[in-house]
Amino acid sequence: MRKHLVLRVVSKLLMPFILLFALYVQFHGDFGPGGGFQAGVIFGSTFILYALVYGVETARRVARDWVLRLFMITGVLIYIGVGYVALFLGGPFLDYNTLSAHDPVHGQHLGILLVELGVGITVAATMVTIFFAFASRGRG
Amino acid sequence: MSGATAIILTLAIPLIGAALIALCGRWPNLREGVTLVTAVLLFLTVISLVPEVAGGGRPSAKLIEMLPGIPLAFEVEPLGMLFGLVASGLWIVNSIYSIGYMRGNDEANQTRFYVCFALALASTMGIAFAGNMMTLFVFYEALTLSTYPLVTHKGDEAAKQGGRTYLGILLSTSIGLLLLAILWTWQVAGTLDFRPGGILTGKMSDTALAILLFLYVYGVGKAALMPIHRWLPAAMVAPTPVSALLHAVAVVKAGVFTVLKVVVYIFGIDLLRDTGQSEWLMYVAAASLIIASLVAMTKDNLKARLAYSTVSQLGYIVLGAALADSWGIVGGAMHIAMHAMGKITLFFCAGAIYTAAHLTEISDMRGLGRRMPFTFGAFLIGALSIIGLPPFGGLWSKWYLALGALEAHQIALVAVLMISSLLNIAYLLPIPLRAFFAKSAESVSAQAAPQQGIKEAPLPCLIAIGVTALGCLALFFYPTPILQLLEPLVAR
Amino acid sequence: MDIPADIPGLYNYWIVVVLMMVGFYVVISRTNLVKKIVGLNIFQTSVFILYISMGKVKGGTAPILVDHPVTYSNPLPHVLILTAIVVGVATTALGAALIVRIKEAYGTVEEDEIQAMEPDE
Amino acid sequence: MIAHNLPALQVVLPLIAAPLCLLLRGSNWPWAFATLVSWAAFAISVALLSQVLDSGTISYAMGGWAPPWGIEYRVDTVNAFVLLIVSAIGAVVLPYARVSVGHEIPAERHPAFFTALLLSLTGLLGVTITGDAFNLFVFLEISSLSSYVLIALGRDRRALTASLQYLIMGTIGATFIVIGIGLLYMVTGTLNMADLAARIPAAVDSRTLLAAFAFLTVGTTLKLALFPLHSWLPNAYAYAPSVVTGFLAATATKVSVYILLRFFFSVLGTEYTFERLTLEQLLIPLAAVAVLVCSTVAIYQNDVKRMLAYSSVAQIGYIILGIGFVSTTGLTAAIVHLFNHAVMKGGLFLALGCVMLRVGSVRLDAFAGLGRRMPLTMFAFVLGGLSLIGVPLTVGFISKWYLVQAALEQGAWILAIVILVGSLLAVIYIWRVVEVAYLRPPPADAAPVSEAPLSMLIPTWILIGASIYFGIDTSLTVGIARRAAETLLGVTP
Repeated sequence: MRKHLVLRVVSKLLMPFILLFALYVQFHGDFGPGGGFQAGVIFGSTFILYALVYGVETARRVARDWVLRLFMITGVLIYIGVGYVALFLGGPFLDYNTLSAHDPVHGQHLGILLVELGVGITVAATMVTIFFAFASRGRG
Repeated sequence: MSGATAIILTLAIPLIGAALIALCGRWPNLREGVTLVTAVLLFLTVISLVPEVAGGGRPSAKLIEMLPGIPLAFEVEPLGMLFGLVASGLWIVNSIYSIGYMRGNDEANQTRFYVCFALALASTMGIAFAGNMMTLFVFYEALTLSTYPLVTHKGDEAAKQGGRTYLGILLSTSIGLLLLAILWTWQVAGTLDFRPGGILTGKMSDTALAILLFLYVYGVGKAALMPIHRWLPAAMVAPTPVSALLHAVAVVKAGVFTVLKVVVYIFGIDLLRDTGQSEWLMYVAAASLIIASLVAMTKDNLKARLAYSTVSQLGYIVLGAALADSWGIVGGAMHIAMHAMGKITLFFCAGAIYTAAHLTEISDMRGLGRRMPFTFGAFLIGALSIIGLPPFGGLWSKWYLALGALEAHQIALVAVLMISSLLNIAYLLPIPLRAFFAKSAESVSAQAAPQQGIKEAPLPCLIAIGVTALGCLALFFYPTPILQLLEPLVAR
Repeated sequence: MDIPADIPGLYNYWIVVVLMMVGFYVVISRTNLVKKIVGLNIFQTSVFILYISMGKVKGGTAPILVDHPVTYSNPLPHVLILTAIVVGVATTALGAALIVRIKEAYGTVEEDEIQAMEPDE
Repeated sequence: MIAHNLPALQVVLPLIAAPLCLLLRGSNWPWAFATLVSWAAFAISVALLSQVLDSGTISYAMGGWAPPWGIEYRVDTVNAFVLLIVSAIGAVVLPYARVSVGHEIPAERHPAFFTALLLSLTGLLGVTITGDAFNLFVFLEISSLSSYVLIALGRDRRALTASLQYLIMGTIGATFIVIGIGLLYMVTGTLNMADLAARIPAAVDSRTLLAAFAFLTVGTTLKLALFPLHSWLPNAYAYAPSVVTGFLAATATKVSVYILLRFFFSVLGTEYTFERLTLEQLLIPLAAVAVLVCSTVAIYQNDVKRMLAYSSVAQIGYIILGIGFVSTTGLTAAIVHLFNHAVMKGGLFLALGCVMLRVGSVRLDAFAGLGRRMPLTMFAFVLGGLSLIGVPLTVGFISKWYLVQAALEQGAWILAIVILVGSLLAVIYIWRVVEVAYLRPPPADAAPVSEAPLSMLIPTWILIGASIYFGIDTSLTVGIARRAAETLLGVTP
């Protein structure tokens, strides 16, 4: 990979923008096309790109296995956790209306935001994990 | 003790006994003591039921509602009372005999043997006192399963094969035919209770009745009606006390008992007589009875000959049921007791011969009577009782069966009974006679040469043989209690 | 119903059926496990298209909240199929992972060769 | 608050527990946690069932979106009973898992194993409880995906191919189901099952509905391994880890049967399914063939686990036969057999797990002399086997009783005989094992074998004990099954 200078530089330049775009898709999902799934995949693709260009081992030093695992679990827990919070606040499971004390619409916004965040984190971590799992097989 | 408690006790005593026997496995004397005590207690409990039943009472008990409308329930009526008495009484004798036999032959796994024996007896009590067909079926299957380890006791290839036949035939007939018959009955009658006069009157066409009877009679594989008798000779691989259990105490008796019970309380005698749908069964039973006798004559193995003799004798009882008249039923029921007493004597003798001289083939037993006079004397008594000669109990049951045949205007069947008795003479009597009067065969002298003179089986065996032989005699002089017990069956 | 008119009018369903059969055929006929998984993927994709094209409303726009009412396509099938796609990805990933391990255990991904290696049953 | 949210908790409790389980370290913590969760799920299902029996159907709106717009969780007698079966098996199997899994699966995979098991439990419970057709598909895939993982964890390398085969077949089945659901949506514009049921009568002439029906039929029968579509099952069960076999054999196909019941009776309705399209004419012959052929095939197996797997296919035949009668008695038989078969087959597979632990193999030869060396395990096996045969005082008998009765009610003598012949075939395959275990001496060079540990024996005996107890006192199981059957048929009791 040492030789492909153009590739290395361009991809290095692109990465922050991809990440930024992922965040845009993530947080603009309430108002336009987007959401956690898409954002997660885009976010994850940065790491995959990095691994493709700089090698899987280097990428694994950036995104450690335990970190990925932690993010995977955290994402799911955020999602389900929101449901439980609604439950504890007296509504049915996943009832976002309960999340805000004064305005149900705020509750809806907050709930969707959190749930999509959870989904995004999990999807990103999972995509990267799956890629690593296959790519590092038979090499190390 | 109330009737219900006594009934529950008849089930509980052998079960508790089995548990205790299993616990005492390490101390043979204690274990066998427990067996005997259990047997005696059981017999006493069964006896305690007699006065009430003889007085026309029908003690009953209900355990649990197994299926809606079909509880596990018990009710003691004369037939069951008789069967319960025979089984529990002979268990005492059989236990005494077992102790001698099992020790004399150094059998392995004796604890398992006694445990399964007690379980088999518990199942038998369940069959005898069952208050409906479902309860009877439950214990019928329990009896099959609890006797399987006994049949395969030796654990060798022959035992495995015998056990396979035993279980295969008994389970497949009961699940394939008997269960179907029971379900059909339930479907048609809406009840499975045993009721005097039956539960099927006016509910089925005549043809359907005949088919249902077929399902019942052949579903009860334990009744060993030809051609599903194969399991009985196959089970001969078991130790002799087990054979006695199968032939005299419990298993085949449970079979014919079930047939009688079905005929009397499910179909109802009147129904069968009026529709005439049991006629085919008379001929089948008659054929079974004659053919089995003929086969018995060809067998040289003593236990095999006795096994076919049993098949033939069971034919009598089924015939009694098929006659579907009062004398037939009485004769059939009596024959349960009479044959049990006679056949158990014969088997005990066969076991004693095996224990003392290690002989199984009849042709090797020539002259053996001089060494085992007591055993062969008892054998003669048992044989005469089976044949139906006075002064032994077997006379009475055959007498009533013949009366039944006459009442049904079946002269041919009377002839069959007579011919069969002649055949009985032909295959049973030569055994003791040759043992007493023929010259010893070479093989015997070769084995027995070192010690001529009397050498009998162990004492417990002899005691048991003596008791049952005397029993044959006693039954000739005192058949009245049995008749009185059975009277309500036919008084209607 | 006039059959000839159905063919162009319901062309999305024809695509679905063709894709489905292609995928199904690949799953059945190929002995290479990787190709089987690819076939399975095509098979699943046909369902995605079925759902998505089902939600299309003629002249409708993307189902996004705007101030004035417009005709918009039914969003529900899209949402559903998003889930189904995730499930499909998971299935493919798992299948591929299994194939990697099969390759490690047997040294081949050809079904007939694997079967030849297992003597009985 | 808790009582009110039970339907949601039933599913989301194991759901949240699954990722948490991944976080736990140490050899016993994941197991202990998963066990606790399974017990809680069991308690919830008991509470749900008693609520349903007392006060009728419970409807729970996920996220406060009222049905038919939101996802509804709907609990009636039928699925409350299935929930109970699934969670009860889970609660019994998990305590058993500690030793068995410790023996069969490397320690570093334990958190992943228990996570997958919890996810599988979540999926199965979710399929059962949900009132939304698409949600059903999602949960179905959750449970399927996790069970592919679980099966692939088996020690034998054939577990991998078995798992892949199951994956392919299972995905095709699930995809068929989702196509069917999509077509139903096309016809009715709703995914809520109760709503679907209300709208379908208006569309009975539609060809789309016919196509939906066909896809659902093939999809569900594939998932529940009805006779010609059963080829994935024997391998998958035979090579999976013992715990997994016990759990899946007792639950997975049962839940698939539930899907069939739910779609064909509640959603499409008996009138459409059976009177208009006469599905029973397809189901009954296939089920009868399944009983006869698969029981016969089971006789020829030398791997006992595989033998029982084939027997499972035959038992599914019984269940489908009961459904095919489309009568209260038939459905009662089918539903009660769901429970009965789960209990006895679960017990049998757990007993095999004990043998696997101590002997290291479940091939027939490995059983030689085990009757003496592992008396409790083998006696459990014998009792379970007797139940499979249908000996009275066991649950198997109760199922057969109702099945044959349902057959006789319709005058279907041939089917009654098929059912009984199936029992006789069961005698043969069970007795092959019994003979080897009790009558064949162990090989001279056999390593000494001791009885399985109590932590495995107790769960085994709980299931075997249940298969005896519910064979004697049937008021609970048959009572619920009858009510469930009446619910499905729309008969007001």
